[in-house]
Amino acid sequence: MHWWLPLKASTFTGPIDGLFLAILIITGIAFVLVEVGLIWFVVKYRQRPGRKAFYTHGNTRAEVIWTTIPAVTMVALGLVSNHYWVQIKGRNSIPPNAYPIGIHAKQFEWQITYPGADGKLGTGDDFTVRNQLHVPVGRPIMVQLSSEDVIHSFYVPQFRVRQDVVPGMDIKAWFQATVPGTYELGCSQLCGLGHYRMRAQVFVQTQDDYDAWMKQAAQEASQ
Amino acid sequence: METAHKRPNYILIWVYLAVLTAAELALAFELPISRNLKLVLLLFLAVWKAALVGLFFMHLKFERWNLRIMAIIPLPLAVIFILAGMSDHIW
Amino acid sequence: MTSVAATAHGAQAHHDDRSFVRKYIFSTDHKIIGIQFLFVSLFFLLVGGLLAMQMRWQLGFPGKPMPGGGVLPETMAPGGVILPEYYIQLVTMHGTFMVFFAIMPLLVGVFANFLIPLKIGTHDMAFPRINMWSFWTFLIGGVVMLSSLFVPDGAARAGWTMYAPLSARHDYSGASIGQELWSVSIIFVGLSSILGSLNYITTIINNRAPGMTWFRLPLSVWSLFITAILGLLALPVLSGAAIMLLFDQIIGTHFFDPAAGGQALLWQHLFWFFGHPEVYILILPAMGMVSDIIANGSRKPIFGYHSMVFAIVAIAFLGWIVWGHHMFVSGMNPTLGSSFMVSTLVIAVPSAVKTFNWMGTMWRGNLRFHVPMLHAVAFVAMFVIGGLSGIFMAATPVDMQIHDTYFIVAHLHYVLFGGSLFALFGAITYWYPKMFGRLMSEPWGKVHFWLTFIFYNCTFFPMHITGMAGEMRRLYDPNQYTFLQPWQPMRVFISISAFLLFATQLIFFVNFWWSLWKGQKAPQNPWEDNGLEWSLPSPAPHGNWEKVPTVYRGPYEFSSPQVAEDYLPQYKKLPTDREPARVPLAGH
Amino acid sequence: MTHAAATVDQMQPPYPAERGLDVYNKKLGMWVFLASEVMFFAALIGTYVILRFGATGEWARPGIVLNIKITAFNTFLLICSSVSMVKAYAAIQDGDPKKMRFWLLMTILGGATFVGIQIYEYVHLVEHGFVPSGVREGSELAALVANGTLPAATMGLYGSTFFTMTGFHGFHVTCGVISMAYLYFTKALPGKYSKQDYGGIETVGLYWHFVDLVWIILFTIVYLI
Repeated sequence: MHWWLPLKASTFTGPIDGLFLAILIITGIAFVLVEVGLIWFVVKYRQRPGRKAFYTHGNTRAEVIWTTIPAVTMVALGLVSNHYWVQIKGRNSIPPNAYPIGIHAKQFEWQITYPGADGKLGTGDDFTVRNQLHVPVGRPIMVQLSSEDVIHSFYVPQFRVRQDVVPGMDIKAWFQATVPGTYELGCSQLCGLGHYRMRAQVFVQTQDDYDAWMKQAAQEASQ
Repeated sequence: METAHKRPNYILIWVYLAVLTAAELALAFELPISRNLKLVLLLFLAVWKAALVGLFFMHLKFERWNLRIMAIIPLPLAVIFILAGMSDHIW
Repeated sequence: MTSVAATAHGAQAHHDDRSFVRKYIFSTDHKIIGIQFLFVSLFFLLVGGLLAMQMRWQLGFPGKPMPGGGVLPETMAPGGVILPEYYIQLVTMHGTFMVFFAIMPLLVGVFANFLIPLKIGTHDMAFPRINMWSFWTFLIGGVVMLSSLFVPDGAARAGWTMYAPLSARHDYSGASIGQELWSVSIIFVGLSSILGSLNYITTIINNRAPGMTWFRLPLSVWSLFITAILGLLALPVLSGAAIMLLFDQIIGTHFFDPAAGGQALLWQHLFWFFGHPEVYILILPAMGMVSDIIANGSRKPIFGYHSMVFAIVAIAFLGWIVWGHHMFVSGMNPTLGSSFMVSTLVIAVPSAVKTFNWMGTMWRGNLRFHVPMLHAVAFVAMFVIGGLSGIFMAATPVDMQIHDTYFIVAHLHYVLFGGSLFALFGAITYWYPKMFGRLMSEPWGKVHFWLTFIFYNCTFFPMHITGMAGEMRRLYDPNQYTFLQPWQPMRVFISISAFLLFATQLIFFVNFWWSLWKGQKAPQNPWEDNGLEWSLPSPAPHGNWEKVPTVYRGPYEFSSPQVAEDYLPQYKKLPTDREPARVPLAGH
Repeated sequence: MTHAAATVDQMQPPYPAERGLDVYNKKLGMWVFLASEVMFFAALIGTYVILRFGATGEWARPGIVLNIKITAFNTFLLICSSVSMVKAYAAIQDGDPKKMRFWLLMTILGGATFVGIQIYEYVHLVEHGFVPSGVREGSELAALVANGTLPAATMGLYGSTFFTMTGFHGFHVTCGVISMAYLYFTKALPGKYSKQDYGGIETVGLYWHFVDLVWIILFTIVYLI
C-alpha cells in the first residue's frame, strides 16, 4: 500500500506530482489558517454574560488584502499549470519521434494494435492483442485512441496519464514510461455494467525485451 | 397604464420585415456569391429582422435600461456556449 | 385593490376559511408550498441515502449478501448480493436524487419559497398559482424518477451526468424504460425550476416592503435571488438537452450517437453548461443562509456586507464560464482547457472572500452556539476543505491524475454534504419555529450535529487518500485492480462510517417529526434576530402581515450601540429613523 | 394594480419599496420567462450549429428537402400576425376594445394557420421520406441520397435537428394561440380590457413577438443556409 500518489513511472510524474505538492502546500496554509482561526474564535469569543460584540461592518483594507492574495496566487498557479499542461496535452505536445500504438476501446475490453516491425500503424504488419499493453521504456509513446461504442477512459495511475476515449473522435495522447515493470490500465469513465472489469495489463519493457516480445507476438497473431 | 413614448409606425416595420425576408430569399437562392459571404449576409439580415421585432414590437427601444439588460443577459451566454462547442472542431 | 385588501388582513384577525384542500394541498400560500417542498425533498433525501448505503455495502463487503437485500428482485440482487447492473443504477440514482430531488429543492424549493416573501416583506409570491405549479411539476418529476426504480429492466444506469452515447442508446446501457423515465423526469424538474425562478426574481425585484432597498436585503435573499437567475438560465439548457436525449432514446434522432454522425462531447457541453451553474445553485443559497445564521450567532453585523454581495454576483457570473473544467481530459480542445482552468482558479477568489468575511464576522463577536450556529460554523470549516480540494482538480495537469477518482467524490461531498447539507440542517432548525410554531429539540440537535460531524469526516476524508492512489469512481468492485486491493480495509472503514452517518440522520428525522407535535412552543423571535419574518407570530399566518412592515435599516444590526439589547430588528423604528420615501409605481 | 386582483390569494404591498423595474409583475415575469426561453432555444440552436459545424461531411444544400416557398409564406404570415398583435396592443392603449378584439382575432387566426401549414409541411416531408432519424429507406429522398444529390452522412443529423427545432417552435406557437384564444374568450369578449388595464394583452404580445423572433432566426439558419 502506497500512502501517496502511486509509484512514479513516467516522465509526467515530475511536473504533476510537483504541482500537486505545491497546491497542497498553498491550500494547506489556507486550510490551517482558516481552521485554526475558526477554533480560536470559537473558543475566545464564545458567549460570556455582560459582554457585547464589537460593532463593526467591516474593514476595507483587510478585505482588499484577502481578495488580492488569493487572486494573485490563483493567477500564478494558473500560469504554472498551463506551462505543464501545454507540454503534456497541448496541441503540439506529442514528440515527433513518438512510437505509435493504436488502442481501440469497446465494451469491455482494450484492443491494442502494435505497429509491427516497420514502426508504423496502418501497414500490413500491424497486429492486435487483447488487454495487453506492452511499451518500451524511455521512449515517447503515442497512443491513438478510438472507441467502438461509448466513452471509455485510458488511465494508468503510475504514468499519471488519463485521456477519455470518445467514439467518433480520433484522439492522440502520449507518455514516456521510465520504470520497467507491470502496471494496470483501467477504464475510468463509466461505460456500462462491465466498467469495473475493463482493465488491461501494462508491461513496460526494455527495448530489447520489447522487440523480442513483439516478434513472438506478431508470429502468434499471424497464425 | 400610459405610454410616455411616441408610438412607432408598426406598418412601416412590417414593410421592412417583409422586404428583408424577400431579400433573404433572393440572397439565398438567386445571387451567385460565395457560400461564406452568403452565410454572413444572411445572418446579418436575420439579426436585423430579429432586432426590429425586439426593439419595436416588443418595445424594448422604449423600456428602461434595466429591463433591456434583463433581455440581453442570456445572449452572451448563448454565444459563449456555441463558440466553445464549435472550438472542439478547429482543434 | 379592494378584493385583495379584503382577504389580506384575513390572516391574523379573522379565521382562514379556505377548505383543507386549498389550504394544504393545492395551496398557493408560499409558506405551505415551501413546507410541501420540505417534506417531499426530505423523503427523497432519505431515498438517496438508502441508495448510498447499498453502494457502500457493495464497496465495503463485495459479494456478501446485503442485510435485508433479500427483498430485492433477482435482477438486482439475487440472494441479497448486488449485481453490477444494479450497482450502476445505485450510483446513478443516488446522484440524481441527491442533486435534483434533495439538495436543490431543499435549498431553493423550500427556502426560496419560505424565506423570500417573509424576508422582503410581502404577502406572497408575485405569481402564487405559478408557484403552486412549480411544486406540482417537481412532484411529478420526482414520482416519475422514483417509479423508474421499479420498472422491469431497472433505473437509468449511465451516472447522474448521463454521458452519451451510453445513455442515448439502449443497447449500450442495457436499460430502456428507466433511461427514458430519467429524461422525462428531468424535463419536469427543469420546468419546475424555471417556474420557481421566475417567481422569485419577479418577487424580489418588485415586491419588497417600503424601505427594503437592495442593500438592505439579507444575504440569504441576495443569494436566493442570484441562484434564481442561475436556475432560470441554466435549467432550460438541461431541459433542452434532456429532450434531445429523450428523442435519441425514443424517436431515433442522432444528436449524441457518433455511430450516426452525432457528437458525444456535445452532451457533455450541454450538460455541464447547465451543470456548473447548477453547482452554484447547490451552494449559494447555503452560503446566504449561513451568513444570516453566523451574524445572528456572533451577535455582530456581517463583516463586509457589500463584498459578500459582490462575491455572490462574481461567483454567479464566473460560474457560466467554467463548465469546461469537468471536461479537461474528455478530448475537448486543450486550448479551451487552459482558459477554463484560469476561470476556474479565479472563481476561488470570491469563495475565499466569503470565507474570510465569515471569519471576520465571528472575530470579536459574542458567539452563541445554538444548533443552527454549530451547523453554520461546521459549514465554513467543511466548505473550506471542499473549496480547497477543488483547486487540485482546477489545475489541469493534476486533474489528469485525480479526475474521475474518489478524490472528486470526496471533493463534491465536502461541498454538497459538508457545505450544503450542514447549512440545511442549520437552516431547517433555525426557521423551523417560523414554519411550525415549535422549536426542535436542542439537546438532540446537538447530538445529531456532533455525530454527523464526526462520521461525515470519517466517511469522506479517506476518499481523498484512495482517490490519490488512483481508485476510480463508479467501480462495482475495485478489487479487480491489484493496485487497489490493499485499500480494501479503508473501504470497509468508509462503509462503516457511512452506515453510522446514515443512522445518525435518523436522529434528525425523529427530532423533526417529534417536534412537530411535542416540540416546545416557539416565541415570536426565538433567536433574537433582525429579519422581518420575526415580526410575525410563530408559525407565520396566511398572508403574512395585515400591513407589511416598514424597513428602517440593514438586516445585521447586532450589538448596535443605539440600543441596549444586542439586536435591532429591521422593522423597529427608533426616534431617529425617518420614514422611507414612498415611490408611486409608474404606469399603474 | 387593478389586474393584480385576479386571484384572492394574490396580495401586493400597498406601494413598492423602491422603484423595482418600474414594470408590473406580469410583464416583468414574462420578460424573465423569455430570458429562460432564450436559453432553451440557445440549447437547441446551439446543438444544431455545433453538430453542423463539426459534421464530417457536407450538409444538404437548402431547397432540396424543404419546401422553401410554402415556408416563406409561413414566415410572412407570422410577421403579419406579429403586426396584428401589436395593432391590438395599440388599439387597447387608445381605449378601443372593438378594434383590439379584431386585431387579436386576426393574430389568433394567423397563428393557427401557421401551425396548420407547419403540420401540412411535416406530413409532406414524412411522405417524401424525411423523418427525425434521417431518410426513410425506399422513399423519394432515399433515391436522392443514392444518386448523390443529398449527402448520406449528415441526413440523420439534418432530420434530428430540423424536427426538434421547428417542432419546438411549433409547440410554442400552439401554446401562444391557445393562450391568446383563452384571453380572447375570457377577457377580451367580456370587455375586461380597457385603456387602464391591458396587462394581459401586452404580456401575451411579448410572448408572441418572441416566438416570431425565434422563427426569424430559425427560418434563416434552417431553411436558407
